[in-house]
Formats: sequence, structure tokens, C-alpha cells
Amino acid sequence: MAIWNFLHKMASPPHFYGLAAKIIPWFAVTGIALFVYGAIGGLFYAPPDYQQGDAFRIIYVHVPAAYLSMLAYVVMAIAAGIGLIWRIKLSHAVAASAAPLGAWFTFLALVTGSIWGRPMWGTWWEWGDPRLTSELIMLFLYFGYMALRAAIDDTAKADKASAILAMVGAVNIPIIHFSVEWWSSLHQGATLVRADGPAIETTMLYPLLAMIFGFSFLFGALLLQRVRAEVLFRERRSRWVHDLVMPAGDTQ
Amino acid sequence: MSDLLSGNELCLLRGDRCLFTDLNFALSAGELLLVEGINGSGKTSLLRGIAGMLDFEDGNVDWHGIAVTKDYQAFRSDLVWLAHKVGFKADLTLLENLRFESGLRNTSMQNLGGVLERLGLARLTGLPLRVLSAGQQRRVALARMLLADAKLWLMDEPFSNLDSAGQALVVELIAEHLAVGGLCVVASHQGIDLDAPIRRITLQ
Amino acid sequence: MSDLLSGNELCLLRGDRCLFTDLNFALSAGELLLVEGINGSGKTSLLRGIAGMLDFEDGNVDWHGIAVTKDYQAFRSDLVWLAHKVGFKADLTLLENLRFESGLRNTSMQNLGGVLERLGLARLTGLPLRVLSAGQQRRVALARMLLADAKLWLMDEPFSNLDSAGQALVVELIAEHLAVGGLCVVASHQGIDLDAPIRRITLQ
Amino acid sequence: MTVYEEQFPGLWQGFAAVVKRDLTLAWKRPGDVLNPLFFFAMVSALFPLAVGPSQEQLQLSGPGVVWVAALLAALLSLNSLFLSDFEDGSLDQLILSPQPLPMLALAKALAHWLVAGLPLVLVSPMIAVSFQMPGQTVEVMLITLTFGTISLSMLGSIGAALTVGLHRGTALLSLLILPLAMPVLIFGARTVSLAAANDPVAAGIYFLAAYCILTLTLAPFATATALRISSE
Amino acid sequence: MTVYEEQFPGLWQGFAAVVKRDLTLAWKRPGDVLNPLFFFAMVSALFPLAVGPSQEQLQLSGPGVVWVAALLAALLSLNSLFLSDFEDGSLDQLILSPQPLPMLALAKALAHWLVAGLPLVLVSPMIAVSFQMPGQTVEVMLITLTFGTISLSMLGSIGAALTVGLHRGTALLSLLILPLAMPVLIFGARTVSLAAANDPVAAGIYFLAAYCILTLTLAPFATATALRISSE
Ligand code: HEM
Ligand SMILES: Nc1ncnc2c1ncn2[C@@H]1O[C@H](COP(=O)(O)OP(=O)(O)OP(=O)(O)O)[C@@H](O)[C@H]1O
Ligand SMILES: Nc1ncnc2c1ncn2[C@@H]1O[C@H](COP(=O)(O)OP(=O)(O)OP(=O)(O)O)[C@@H](O)[C@H]1O
Ligand SMILES: [Mg+2]
Ligand SMILES: [Mg+2]
Repeated sequence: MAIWNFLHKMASPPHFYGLAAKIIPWFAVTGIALFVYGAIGGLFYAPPDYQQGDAFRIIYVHVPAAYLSMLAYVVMAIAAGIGLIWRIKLSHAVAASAAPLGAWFTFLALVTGSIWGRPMWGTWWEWGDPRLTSELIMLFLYFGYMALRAAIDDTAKADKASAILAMVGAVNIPIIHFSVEWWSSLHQGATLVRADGPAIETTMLYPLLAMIFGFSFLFGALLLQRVRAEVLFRERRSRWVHDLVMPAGDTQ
Repeated sequence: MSDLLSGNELCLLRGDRCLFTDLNFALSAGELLLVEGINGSGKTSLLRGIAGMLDFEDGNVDWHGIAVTKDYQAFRSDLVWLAHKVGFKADLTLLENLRFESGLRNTSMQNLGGVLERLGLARLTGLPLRVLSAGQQRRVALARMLLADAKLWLMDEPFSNLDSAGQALVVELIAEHLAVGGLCVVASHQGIDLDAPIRRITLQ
Repeated sequence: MSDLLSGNELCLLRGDRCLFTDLNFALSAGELLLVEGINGSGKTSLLRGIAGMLDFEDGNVDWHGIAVTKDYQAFRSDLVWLAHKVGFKADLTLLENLRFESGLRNTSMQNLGGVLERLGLARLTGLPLRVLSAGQQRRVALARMLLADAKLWLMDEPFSNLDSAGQALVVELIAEHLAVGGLCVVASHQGIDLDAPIRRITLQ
Repeated sequence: MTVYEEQFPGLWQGFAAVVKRDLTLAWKRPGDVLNPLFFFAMVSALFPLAVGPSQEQLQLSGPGVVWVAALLAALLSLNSLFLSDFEDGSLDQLILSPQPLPMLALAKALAHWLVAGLPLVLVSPMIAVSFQMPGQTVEVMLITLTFGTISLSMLGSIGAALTVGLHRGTALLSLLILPLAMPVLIFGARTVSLAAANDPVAAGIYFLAAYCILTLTLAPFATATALRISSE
Repeated sequence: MTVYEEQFPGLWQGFAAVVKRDLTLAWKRPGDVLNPLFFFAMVSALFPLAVGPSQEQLQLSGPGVVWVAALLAALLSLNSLFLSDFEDGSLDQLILSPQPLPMLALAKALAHWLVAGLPLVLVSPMIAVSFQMPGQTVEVMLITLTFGTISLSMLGSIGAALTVGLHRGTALLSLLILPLAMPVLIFGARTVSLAAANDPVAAGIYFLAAYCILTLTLAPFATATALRISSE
């Protein structure tokens, strides 16, 4: 029960609005610091790959973007599920805010992957490759999610309907991740997340990890900021927003 | 408590508008709730809310003292809903449509003949619903109501499109339903002349 | 002859049924024709026939003494039809729908404000028709009627779904229309209380 | 069919009102615009996916795929041309309006083309590129597609009017329209193929243009008559 | 989602009633059955026509064409799955009936498959022959198409339920369903191609079967929830 009350306090829009404002700077600063370290380390200090030369450096954008595209989807699906089952409106706001970010990361992963694929595989795109295809499918899932939301005027209804789609679409995530193992694919197998530890040299690894976590923190900051805006819009008719926008005494 | 159906502190929003807040009602067996109000005051919305097709912003509806959201399915098997739209397939015949209903609700078609006779539909059973007149289609919806054998009737403007004999018939049907301990919630622009106890809600 | 609208020896078949034969009526300026009859007796069909949307088996309808089939288009610009279905797009707003009507009929929107005010729609202009209540939608159909500035009004159950203020308003509107020399053909299950001359047809 | 004298000054006003209304509706339900577009893109994208991407095979089947996709996309959206008007009673009101019905029918068909046909024409170069079509072909494809889609919208309006009161499905509609649309498809695809092979294309383009003008003049009358019958 | 206890003996009776009603409706409007079938045949027939009939090219693209045609045909008919029920008010009555809604949703999807999917499977051998597909391939095609079309009907019912109150167009529906249907398409087409090349096909068939079972179990619940939301 205590947990329940705590959750409800957390999920109360005004409380969240204030709390998020305090968290965002920390996330942003950490994210930018990691990003700078990763970028410098990756672009200047990591040795060129013995096979790929300097072309491999695109990994420092590609892999974080690819991970984040999946992370954003997971965040979106879980938030949507929580919102649908326990009827927490804030949760829906989180899901709605995560979608465009996720779509951008997916787009970035597709573009960087395809740029990388040109020298590596001799083609920009390979239809029928499971990883590439499932990543593209995820982009379309994001589009579908956003289009469905846009098509419904009533926010509460849009929340619930799109939540179903987000949850159903989540089956795609394991497919993306395991596709390289299940089917023969052009794409790299898992290098980082493996049972026997990462298979990559540390001078390459640390900047990469820094980039991944930097991207994650930046995602967190952006997400919270978007949720704040979303909450403000949704609560536009409520007392607290009114007081916030037009402080007492400031009557028009 | 003998109240079978009750609404507590109901509040409903549509778009930006608040249709009503703090609405309360209680209804026991054999009683009728008449929902009145001008056009757009929220009668249809209230009925949809009671049926569970719209979420109330606040408050809850109880059936047998238990919130209907708790056991929505049990509630649904006790209610039947007469809407603006007939809710039948225009391309199926009257008989096919009613057969489907009885399959869905698992009720018998035994007294079908009597019901159709009474509603003046007996000669129309073979016609597709599409060709029936507006009033005849409403009568088919009434047939569903009678065959469903449900305790609670939700009726949205039951008199519309009916001729005067039809309107008298509806009053008669309601009276019989109340007499055997049924409940009615009726949204209507015209009063109902009944012996049974009538409770009223007026929305504005 | 001062009869503006007349039907001569009309006969109409639907499916196997003959709805009526040898039906005659004549109506001059400022008169109202009230079509009565039980459900399914053919009121709607008669109105559709007069409007030229259904072919009569026999007989013809004259407008200004000329069969309407001769100059159908001239007839159409003199008439406006209030049907069971509103005939507006659910996804467009009230204003957009009425603007379209005025483009189609080439009429001015000058008195739009007054019309909407009178029908109690003034606050709803920006809402898509879909979200309006049943009665509000009927009122929008009435707005079309008023804006059309047509001589002949064909009205199929104009009172349905309207609250009592709305029903009184319809009677008032009809009275005004007749007073300026308009004609009305009304199918209805309830009488109309008017000073103007009323002719009746009862179908069975 | 009635003969319409020139006594109605607002002849074009009703036309404009219908076009405007349908475009507004499309704007409010972007699905109607995106639908054929998306479908078009989909067919073109799914093909390589399912067939397997062999360079030269793609290049060969390019014009055919684009044309089949265009035809299907047009058919797909035609179904709803009069259906929603029929169901909500607007069709009755259109028929009873003082405007000549063929004019309104032309307006509906034109609005359909603007919403469903034109975007398709505009997006086709992108798809042509994805099929590695040679550059000079694209121009020919644009011209033929323009004429072709207009013809399809006009033909389709007849079929849609005939079937409006009958069914929900597009089956009958397709059955009615396809024989008439087939020449457009065949000439369209062949002309583009010819262009790809650097052969002369004038004959094909003339044919398509003539077909387009023919349908533009005749279809509205057929559609209007069909609408009157269907609404009985 | 509500948990449904086993207290309702007539659980299958409502199911049967819905299936029967939808089949009767399809019988009365044969367009609904013929529609996807006709569409399917059309795509397959138009292709050789538009692409130009080179023997080996046809043979190569056969499986792909059949699968794309099947997917499009299914999508095309899905739009109307709940639409007519929504518009005439039957959907409200279904939702308010004492039967568990997921059961009714399953019945609707099954009826859809019987009307739109099964005929397509049955007619596919004919089309396979017209594409000169080798004999042993046809069997594999039949099996994969069966699983595939069932999955499509189930997935489609979710999309149709989500979009029922929104638009007339299929655009949004396709956008929602396609990503989920893509694996079916890819696996289906690839498996048939493998069969044509005499390669092992078991993996593909297992995948399709698993996908089919997954959708059969989960989709009805998602559909039911979506229907409740859409009818608000
Ligand atoms: C358009 C083309 C591409 C797409 C859509 C794509 C997509 C993805 C995705 C979704 C992931 C995350 C997978 C997971 O975490 O489960 C990923 C990871 C990765 N990608 Fe790509 N990729 C593409 C091209 C490439 C190319 C050309 C290379 C290099 C040859 C490459 C190298 C990697 C590496 C090394 C990882 C990290 C693998 C791991 O540690 O799990 N990718 N890619
Ligand atoms: N999205 C929305 N935005 C604003 N108002 C809305 C919205 N949706 C519904 N409404 C309003 O809510 C009300 C719904 O009324 P409802 O249909 O319940 O009325 P009713 O009492 O049944 O009326 P009637 O007697 O005409 O049938 C209408 O006034 C309508 O305008
Ligand atoms: N194809 C058909 N076969 C047999 N009867 C038909 C056919 N088409 C229509 N009818 C009958 O024609 C009549 C049409 O009636 P209409 O709609 O004109 O009645 P109405 O007087 O307007 O009735 P209401 O008061 O109910 O609106 C109905 O009785 C209907 O059953
Ligand atoms: Mg109402
Ligand atoms: Mg009638």
C-alpha cells in the first residue's frame, strides 16, 4: 500500500513536473560529458580497425543510436502498458513523448548503418536481411503509433488505443535483437552483450560505452523535458497549471 | 439495501464540456428512471455511461450493490440497450437478425411468434431490414428487447419514429416489465403516463 | 389554377406491395399538407416520390401546373428536403457543412448568425457534426432548410429527436414559412397546431 | 438525361463547392490522401522484398510494378467515392440540389483525382528511382501516369455510382472498371517500357491523352444517371 | 482486460452465432467473398501483362507475386471487418452482449478468414500454375499461405478494431498492420522460393505456424480491448 501511495504521488502531474525540472540538468550534464569523452576517444584515440581502417568509427554513432532506438521502444511499450492497466495518465504522457525520440534514433541507426554498409557490404541496403528489415519495421511501428495518436482527437482515447499498438508491436524487439543469431545475416553478431563478455579491444570499448551511456542520459533528459511539456498541455485546464502560467496577482 | 441500480457522484466530460457532475440516482425493482433534458444535455451520454460504453470521469454505477466495473460481464447479461441506431444488419432479414440475437444471448425463440404479432411485424419476417420503414425498424429493435429477457432496460428515445399505436404499445411494454420487477432507464422528450413509481433526472 | 403543387392519381409500388393507388392532392401557396399513417404506410416513400427520388408507378406530380419530370431541375431549386438522415458530413464542422450548402444552392450566408442563434446552435459552430447529440444534428438540418430559401419544404418527421422547445420552434418556423406564401409537405405522427390551412392525407 | 440550358449562373459555384468540400474532408481525414499513396509505396516496396532483389530483374519489372500499383491504388480508393455520401444522406441532398448533377459528379471525380491520383503521380519518380529506372524514362512515366490516373478516376466514378447502393466490397466495382481500365494499364506500362528502351513513345501518349479526354466528357453524364438510379 | 470465469455455458454459442451471421452476410453480398479473390487473381494476372511475359522471370517472381497479392488482398478486405458493425450500431450491441468480447472478436476474425482468406488459399494453386511454379512447390505454398492468411486475419482484426471509429480509408490500418505482417510476407515468400530451389523449408513453416498460434491466442484480447476503446 505504501508503494502504491508513493507511486501515485510520483505520478501526480504537478509533483512530476517539479521533480523532472530538478533531474533534467543532471542528466543533461552527465550525458554531454560522456558524449564529449566518447567522441574524442572514439574519433582520435581509438586505433583504426585492422580490417576496416577508419570507416569503423561510425560505430560510435551507429551502435548507440541502434540501442537507443530499442530502448525508447521498450520505454514506450512499458509506459503504455502501465497506463492502460493501472490507468495512470502520466504514464501515457511518457509513452507519447518517447515515440518521436525513438523514431529519430531508429532513423539515425538506419542511416548510419546504411552508410557503413556501403563500404563493408558493398550495398546501401539489403532487402530480406532480418536485422535491417526488423529495424525498418520498428520505424514503421513508430510511425503507426504516432499516426494513430494524431488520428484521434480525444486524448484519453488516443492514449488507450495507441497503448495497445505499442504493446503488440513489442514482439518486434526480441526479433531485432536475436535476428542475427536465428537467421544468417550480413550484420555483425553481438559484440557487447554476450555471455562471455564483450569481444572488443578496450581502447575501442570505453569510448563506445561512453557514447552509449551518453546517448542514454541525453535521451533521458530530452524525454523528461518532452513529458513536462506534454503534461503541461494535458493539464491546461487545471488549477495548478493556471497558477503556474499566471502567478497569483497577475490577472489579465 | 434494496436498490438494484445506483449511480454515485457521477461526472462525465465530453470534449471540453462537463455534461454533469455529482449526479446521483438509485433505482429498485419495478421502478423507472426518466432522464429528461434539452437537446445536447447529455441523456444519451448518461445511458452509454451506465451501460459501460463511456467512462465516467468520476463516480461509479452499482448493480446489486457492486460496482459494475467489477463484474462487467454479469452486468451485461442483465441489461439490454435500445439505441438511436437499430444495431441490426440491413442486409439480413428480420428473422435472421433476431435469430442471431438469440444465439448471442443464448435465449429461446419460443415466444418469437407472439412478440412479432404484438409488434405488428409478423408479415415482415422475410424482408431484409433495409427495406423496412423507420418505424418498422424501431419495432424490430423493440423485439430484441422483449426476446432478450433482461432485467434492466436502457431505452434511448423509445418513442421516436413510432406511430401513436406504437407509442402506446411501448408504454404498455414498460408497464409490464416493471410489474414483473424489471427496471427501466428511459431518456425521452415526452412524459410517460404510468402507474409505476417514476424517478426523474433532469439534465441541463 | 392556383394550385402550386398537385399530385394526380399517384400509385406507388415497393417490392411486392402497393403502398397506395389513386392518391390525389393539391396545395396552393401558404398551405400545408400533412401526411399521416401508421408505421410502414408509405409516408416517407410518398415524400421521396414527390421529390423525384422514387418513380411512381402511375400518375404524376405537377409544380406550377407542369409535371415535375418535365423540368426537374427547376423544381429542385424550389424545394428543400428534411430527411431521416441529416445528410451532412460527420467529420466537417457545423459551419463547414452549412458553407458547403450555401455554395451548392448559391445562397447567401448573411442571416446565418440569426438562424444559428434561433436554433440554439450558435455555440456549436466549431464542433464536428459527429460529436453533436441526435437533437442537435436535427437542428443543423433545420438550419439548412432555413438558409436554402426554397418555396417548398418536404419534411419527414421534423419533430423526431427534438426537445419540446425544439418542437415548438419547428411549428413556429412552419407557420412563418406558410405566412410568406411557402408550401410544406410534412409526414408526422403527431398533429400540428397551426392557424394556416392544413390539408391531410392519411395512408393505410 | 435531361438537357441543361444555360440558365444557371452558379453552374461553377456548385462545382467549386463540391471540390472544396471534398478537399476539406480529405484534409480532415488525411488517411484518404495517404491511403493510395501509402499503398502505392507499399506495393512497390514489398515487391523487391518478396521477389528478391536482383538488379536487372527489378529494372525490367519497374514500369509494370509502378502501373499495377497505381491502378490498384486508384481502385482501392474509388470504393468510397460515393459511399459515405450515400450512407449519411448527403447524396440525396446532392441529387436534390438545384445544380446539374453531371457537374457535381465531375466535381466529385476531380476531387478524387486531386486527393488520390495527383499525389501518386508526384511520388512516382521516387519509386522509379528505387527501381533503378533510367532518367529519361521518368518524364514519360509522369505524363502517362497523369493521363492514366485522370481516366481511372473518371471511369471509376461511373462504377462507384453504379455500385453505391449495393455492396460494401470493391469486387463488383473492380469487375466493372477493370475491362475499361485495362487499355490504360497496358498502354501506360508499354509506353514506359518503350521509353526505357529508347523507342518512340508518341503513339502511346496520344492514345492515353485521347482516352483521358473521352472519359472527361462522357463519364460525368453516365455517373449522374447511375447515381439517380442507385439512390432510388 | 477482464478475467473470464467458466461460468457461461453458452461460450461457444455466441461464437457460433457470430460466425454464422457473418457467413450469411457474406452469402448475401457475394462481393465480400469475391472481392479479395478477384483482387488476388487480378494482381497475379496483371503482373505478367504489365511486366511482359519472360518465362524465367515469371518463374522467379512467382512466389513473391502470390504472397504480395495475398497480403494486399487481405489488407483490402480488413478495412470493413468492424466498420459496418460500427456504423449500424451492431458493434454496441455486440459489446453489450453477455458473451465475452474476446470470444466474439475471435469469431469475427475467423469468419473473416473463412470469407477472405480461405478462398484465396484454395485458388492459389491455379495462379501458381500460371506462373509455372514447379509441382512440389505448390504444396509448400498451400501450407504457408494457410498459416499466413490466418495470422493476417488475426493481426488485421487488431488494426481494424483500433481504427474503426476513425476513418474510412485503409491507410492507417495498413500502416498499423504492415509492420506486424512483414515477417509473414518475408518468411512466406522465402519459404516458397526455397521449396522451388529444393532447399529445406521446415524452419520457415515452423516459424509461420508459431506466428499463427501466437496471434490466435493473443490477438482476440487485444482486439476486444481495442473495440471497447473505439466505441467510447
Ligand atoms: C542499414 C543497415 C544497418 C542497420 C539497420 C543496423 C541495425 C542495427 C541494430 C538494430 C543494432 C542493435 C542490435 C542489438 O543491440 O540487438 C545494431 C548493432 C550493431 N551494428 Fe548495425 N545496422 C546496420 C548496418 C551495420 C553495419 C554495416 C555494420 C558494420 C559492419 C554494423 C555494425 C553493428 C555493430 C558492431 C553493432 C553492435 C552489435 C552488438 O554489440 O550487439 N551495422 N545495428
Ligand atoms: N468532443 C466534444 N466537444 C464538445 N462537446 C461535445 C463533444 N462530444 C460531445 N459533446 C457534447 O456533448 C453533448 C452530448 O449529448 P448527448 O448526445 O448525450 O445529448 P442528448 O441529451 O442525448 O441529446 P438529444 O436529446 O439531442 O439526443 C452534446 O451537447 C455535444 O455537443
Ligand atoms: N422490397 C420491398 N418489399 C416489400 N415491401 C417493401 C419493400 N420495400 C419497401 N417495402 C415496404 O414499403 C413500406 C415503406 O414505407 P415508408 O418508409 O414509406 O413508411 P413510412 O410511412 O415512412 O413509415 P414510418 O412511419 O415507419 O417512417 C414499408 O412498409 C416497407 O415494408
Ligand atoms: Mg440523445
Ligand atoms: Mg418514414
